[in-house]
Amino acid sequence: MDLRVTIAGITLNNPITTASGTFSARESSAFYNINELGAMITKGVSTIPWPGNPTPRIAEVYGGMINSIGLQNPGIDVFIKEELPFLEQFDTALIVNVAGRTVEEYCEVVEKLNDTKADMLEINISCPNIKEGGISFGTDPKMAAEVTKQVKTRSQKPILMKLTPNVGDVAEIARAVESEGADGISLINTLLGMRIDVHKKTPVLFNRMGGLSGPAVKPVAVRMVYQVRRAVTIPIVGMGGIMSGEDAVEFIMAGADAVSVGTAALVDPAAPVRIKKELIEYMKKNNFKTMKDIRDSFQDR
Amino acid sequence: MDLRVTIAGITLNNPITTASGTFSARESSAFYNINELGAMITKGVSTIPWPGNPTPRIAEVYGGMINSIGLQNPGIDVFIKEELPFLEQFDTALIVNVAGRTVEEYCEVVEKLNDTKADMLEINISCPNIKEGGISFGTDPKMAAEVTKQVKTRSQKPILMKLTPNVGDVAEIARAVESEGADGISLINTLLGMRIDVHKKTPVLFNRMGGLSGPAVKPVAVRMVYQVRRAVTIPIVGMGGIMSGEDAVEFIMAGADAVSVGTAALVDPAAPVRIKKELIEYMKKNNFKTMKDIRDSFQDR
Amino acid sequence: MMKKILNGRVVENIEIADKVYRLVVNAPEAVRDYVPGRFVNVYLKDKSLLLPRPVSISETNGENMALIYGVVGKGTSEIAQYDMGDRIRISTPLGNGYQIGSLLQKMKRDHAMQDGAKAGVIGLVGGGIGVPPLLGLAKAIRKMQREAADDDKSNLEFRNLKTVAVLGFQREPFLEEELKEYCDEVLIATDEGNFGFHGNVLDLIGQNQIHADGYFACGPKPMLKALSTYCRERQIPVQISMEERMGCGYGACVGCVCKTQEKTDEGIAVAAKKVCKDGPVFYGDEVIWDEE
Amino acid sequence: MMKKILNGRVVENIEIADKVYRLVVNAPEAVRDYVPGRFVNVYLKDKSLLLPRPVSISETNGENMALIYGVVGKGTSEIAQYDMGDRIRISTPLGNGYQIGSLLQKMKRDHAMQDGAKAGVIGLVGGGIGVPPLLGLAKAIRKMQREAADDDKSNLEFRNLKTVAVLGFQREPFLEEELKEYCDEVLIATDEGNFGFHGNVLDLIGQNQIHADGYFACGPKPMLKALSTYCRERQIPVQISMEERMGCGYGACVGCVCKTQEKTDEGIAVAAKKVCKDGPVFYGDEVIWDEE
Ligand SMILES: Cc1cc2nc3c(=O)[nH]c(=O)nc-3n(C[C@H](O)[C@H](O)[C@H](O)COP(=O)(O)OP(=O)(O)OC[C@H]3O[C@@H](n4cnc5c(N)ncnc54)[C@H](O)[C@@H]3O)c2cc1C
Ligand SMILES: Cc1cc2nc3c(=O)[nH]c(=O)nc-3n(C[C@H](O)[C@H](O)[C@H](O)COP(=O)(O)OP(=O)(O)OC[C@H]3O[C@@H](n4cnc5c(N)ncnc54)[C@H](O)[C@@H]3O)c2cc1C
Ligand SMILES: Cc1cc2nc3c(=O)[nH]c(=O)nc-3n(C[C@H](O)[C@H](O)[C@H](O)COP(=O)(O)O)c2cc1C
Ligand SMILES: Cc1cc2nc3c(=O)[nH]c(=O)nc-3n(C[C@H](O)[C@H](O)[C@H](O)COP(=O)(O)O)c2cc1C
Ligand code: FES
Ligand code: FES
Repeated sequence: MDLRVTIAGITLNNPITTASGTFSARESSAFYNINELGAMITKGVSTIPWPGNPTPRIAEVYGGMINSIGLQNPGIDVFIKEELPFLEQFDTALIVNVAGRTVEEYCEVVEKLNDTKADMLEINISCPNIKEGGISFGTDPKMAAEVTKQVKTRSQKPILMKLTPNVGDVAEIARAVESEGADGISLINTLLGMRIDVHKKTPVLFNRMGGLSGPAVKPVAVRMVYQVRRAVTIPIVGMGGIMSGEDAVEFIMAGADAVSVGTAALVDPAAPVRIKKELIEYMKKNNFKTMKDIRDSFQDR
Repeated sequence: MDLRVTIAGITLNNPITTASGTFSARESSAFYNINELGAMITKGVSTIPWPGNPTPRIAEVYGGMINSIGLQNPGIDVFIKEELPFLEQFDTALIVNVAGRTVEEYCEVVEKLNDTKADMLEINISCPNIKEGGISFGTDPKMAAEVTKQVKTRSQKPILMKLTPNVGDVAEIARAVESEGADGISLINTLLGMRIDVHKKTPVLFNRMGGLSGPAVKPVAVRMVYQVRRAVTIPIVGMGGIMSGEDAVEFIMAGADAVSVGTAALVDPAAPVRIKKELIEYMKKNNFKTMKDIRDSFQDR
Repeated sequence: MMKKILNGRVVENIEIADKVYRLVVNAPEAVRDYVPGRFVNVYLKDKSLLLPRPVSISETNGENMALIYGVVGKGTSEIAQYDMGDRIRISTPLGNGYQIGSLLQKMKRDHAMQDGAKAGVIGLVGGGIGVPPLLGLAKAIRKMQREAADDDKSNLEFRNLKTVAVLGFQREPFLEEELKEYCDEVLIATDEGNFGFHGNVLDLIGQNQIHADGYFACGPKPMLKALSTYCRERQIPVQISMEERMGCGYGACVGCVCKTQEKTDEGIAVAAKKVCKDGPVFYGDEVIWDEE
Repeated sequence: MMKKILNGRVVENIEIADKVYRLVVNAPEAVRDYVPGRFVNVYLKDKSLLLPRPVSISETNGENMALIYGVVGKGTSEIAQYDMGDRIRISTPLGNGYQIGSLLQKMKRDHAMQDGAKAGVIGLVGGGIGVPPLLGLAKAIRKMQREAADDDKSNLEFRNLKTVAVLGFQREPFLEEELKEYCDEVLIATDEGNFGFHGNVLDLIGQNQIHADGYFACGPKPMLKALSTYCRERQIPVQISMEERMGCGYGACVGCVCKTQEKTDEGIAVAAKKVCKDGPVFYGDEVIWDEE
């Protein structure tokens, strides 16, 4: 059986990656062997340290959760100095997620990553939890294209553009970033959601709204991967509510080349490797040898 | 305790209504006393009979369901002749949901309802399951405004515009329909979703995509009600995943004047009256006498 | 008529064939409304699975109902876990069952029993997990036969009926013994040929020259379609129990439709009927099959 | 160090006060890593509730751990349903517990026990559902005292320690008897005044002139804040166990932060530390409270 997939020239040992913001190499490695992953995708990193939002930052909802972390991170310099050496010890691809409030901020981070061993970058133009930048780049095709164009000029690494589901027509955004040279697309980031505590009579999150993730969003994610697959030809990293190997298969049939496991890793810290095992079981049962076999078996209506 | 709410001049005995498409007076009345409802909202009705989409039309997903009914209905003439007399026997408000593929179709249906005992109309510009009309009116502020304007000219009944969550900025659509004289807004309709059967290797729904509803969508619905409440002053009928009295309270705190119970009625046929009972219990526990008391108790962050 | 969701008690839940279980539920309130071919909604405990699972009632006695189900997915896997004494949330019986009287009327009108003395043959055709409701149906027909035998004047036709069950399975038959108690003949076909006739039920019907004058059937769509075609060609009435993916199961969501045609004064009326409420039992020639 | 999610067995699950339960779980693997103040994640069965519930370990023996929890919402209601013999999914212990040695060092450095002969006083301050972890802590301190008594040379300070538990409840105390076994004194305050002192723990500390030389605390944020202020004013070291809404509970999601300050060579470094991983126990003067 051959689980390998190639995305923008980078070959991953298998299609299972960790969704940005739900993985920390230090902590996750306490639960499983990181080398089992197809790729690590790290928490968003910005030019300077960001403090994130006040707490509560987490609200649980039916079949999911809402977060308003606000991209707390130590900034690219500390990241390169203190986190990268730890990440480089693993024998698995490294995709660094990049956050910014302006096009220039994205570019600064991206440039600083040129001289590192990162294999690929994932540009988050879809965070619903920061005031400037983030999601506003991801909801406007022109701005999404502009970020892509500038980042591509300044980066020597392949670039995945991470799209938001909070749009009317995700295919339009996908075409926009493809036309400016994005090497791939990852989606979905979180859906904007809110929960009110009827006992405390106030929004659960300090920030009121936050990003919805988990199995609750899977049908929206699968639909968007399906739509984007039919709109562009570049590779897709699909995510949103993947909890099992069969969920991963659903995304691959919809058109994803690789998948990311996010909220599942909060529900079960070893989820990424369990999902990989379940994917292998599914392939055995169906006599599939490669990822392509899964994709080819899909019969659209 | 006074559960009454007034929407566009129509006073409902309580804020609990049935979401369009999940209620049939004949069938639902086998499970509970219809007079307990604040209002009945009926399945969408169009100018001529619509056959709906091929089956499967229903897919179950984590904490929700996806439907692609496609607005199967007998047409407005049969509706007026055969359904209305049955509906009129109940001592509860009647809100007729209207479907159309063109502005003119909406208007024709609306005009035919002028001479009936319907108390209010709900104009569905948000159905994701039909090719023309439906959702396309609901995703473009200009078209949403145009439908509102025309319908308002031709109807003698108060009009609720039913909005789709499949947009980047729902407040913009809400302002557009308010500016053209909508008497109220109801939201959310379903989120576009998809499920693939990994055993059959094909989309579950014949139509491939359909509308996601149920508790999975509640955080998105609450967020949109909250956003729309802050964008317009007309009344709001809130819905999306309401399963319990406390869920209803969440919508009321977010800004809804009344609520609709949809998917819950598939999960528990008597859900609307159970939810009303739970709402009353919540009010007792919190010493609330009116719906306004609930709203006023909300402390925004 | 008021309907209800109620808590039944599990009396028994045992595997009677590979991945096929017989669940007996104590629910007197729900048993009262039983007609062969009706079904109940089973509401699950797993909160990720919201929609009820429709399962046909296989048979009842005064207090209990038996549901026979195949374990195919998460919902039926949950049901298979239920233990004696556990609560199970079910609806009172839903849908329209088989209409024995109506089929007999059609048989008479058609070609079979013009001569009261001639024995009519009813075929009960079941495929796999469609077999269970035929048990309650066979019992009901037998009961009518007995009552007709006791009462010399009425229901002449019941006394002269013969019932033949034709059952198809993939490889492992079940309910054969039970059906033998109530049917005059029980024939078995298996796809793999390891038991009884090697082939499908239609082949078996042809091979054995069953020549029934009317049929009741329940099973997978391709079987129902083939049988309906067979019957239409021979002008034999057939009632089939349709299966469709359901939402509510009680007629509110219009999720479970089946395209039908009906002769009316103005020609042929095409409709999309609700399987859960207008069915699940339809006449074979009512159903429009072309979409399959 | 590898961490794990494992299945424990419920040994006991009984209500010890109104809506407060004591759950004993047999999970030898998880007991090994116990340090007073650490917690476990409890993973629920209800599939609508995905996130684990963090619960402090109250005490352990070689095989079992006791969790004492208040029933406040759906998750803890589910846990309250568990019966003897049931499986419960928990993580191995998480977070950093109380550091007894470190507090004693600070006490020595500060003002208490310069003279080895003088008895130092440790205050254990608990509020409501924050009381349970103090039990394991009191046991650990007592054990150290015993060991110090046996070994004349080392750990002089342990022999001269006195422990006073100051516990606040809304109206119904629990764990009082258990703590009396391990503490030299146990004082109770209730908000409603129906038991012990009428008022909060801070008032009780003032009233009784406790004058402890160091504190360990666990309870609601306002209590922790008030105690931290009290201690800062008096330059007494205090370790507090913070509570924050958690996502993962093991340091991956950055959901559960607490603003902290630390003196470094370059001035004061402000950080947002993870309660689940860097805590839940912090020194009171590390925490920045202004946001409350
Ligand atoms: C009127 C009616 C009567 C039925 N009676 C019986 C019976 O007596 N015994 C029995 O074993 N089964 C019966 N079924 C089918 C039964 O409802 C499904 O097998 C069951 O719902 C599957 O649930 P699951 O969660 O285990 O499978 P899922 O995980 O939901 O799906 C497993 C597979 O079953 C199919 N499936 C799921 N739900 C349905 C559905 N509602 N209808 C048809 N296919 C479905 C899916 O396509 C999928 O391939 C009946 C169905 C209907 C509509
Ligand atoms: C490190 C740590 C140790 C803890 N130790 C204990 C303990 O030993 N005994 C005990 O009874 N409780 C303890 N808690 C609190 C416990 O985790 C919550 O009471 C529990 O998660 C509530 O779950 P629920 O589903 O019953 O309530 P929910 O339905 O989730 O919520 C009920 C109420 O509890 C609050 N709440 C929910 N989750 C949390 C959370 N993770 N932290 C704080 N508040 C929350 C909500 O604001 C809500 O008002 C601890 C919390 C932390 C962070
Ligand atoms: C706690 C949390 C933090 C996240 N942080 C980031 C982030 O820093 N950058 C980013 O691009 N996406 C972030 N995401 C989004 C996830 O990477 C992912 O796109 C989303 O959660 C959907 O996948 P899931 O349902 O499997 O979680 C975060 C999600 C969660 C739950
Ligand atoms: C089976 C089904 C049919 C529906 N049909 C209609 C319809 O005809 N017109 C309409 O405006 N909305 C329709 N809806 C949308 C619901 O009215 C409601 O907006 C949506 O389901 C969200 O609420 P819920 O989560 O409580 O179901 C339908 C929903 C379902 C599940
Ligand atoms: S399943 Fe809802 S109408 Fe039949
Ligand atoms: S709860 Fe996830 S980092 Fe603490």
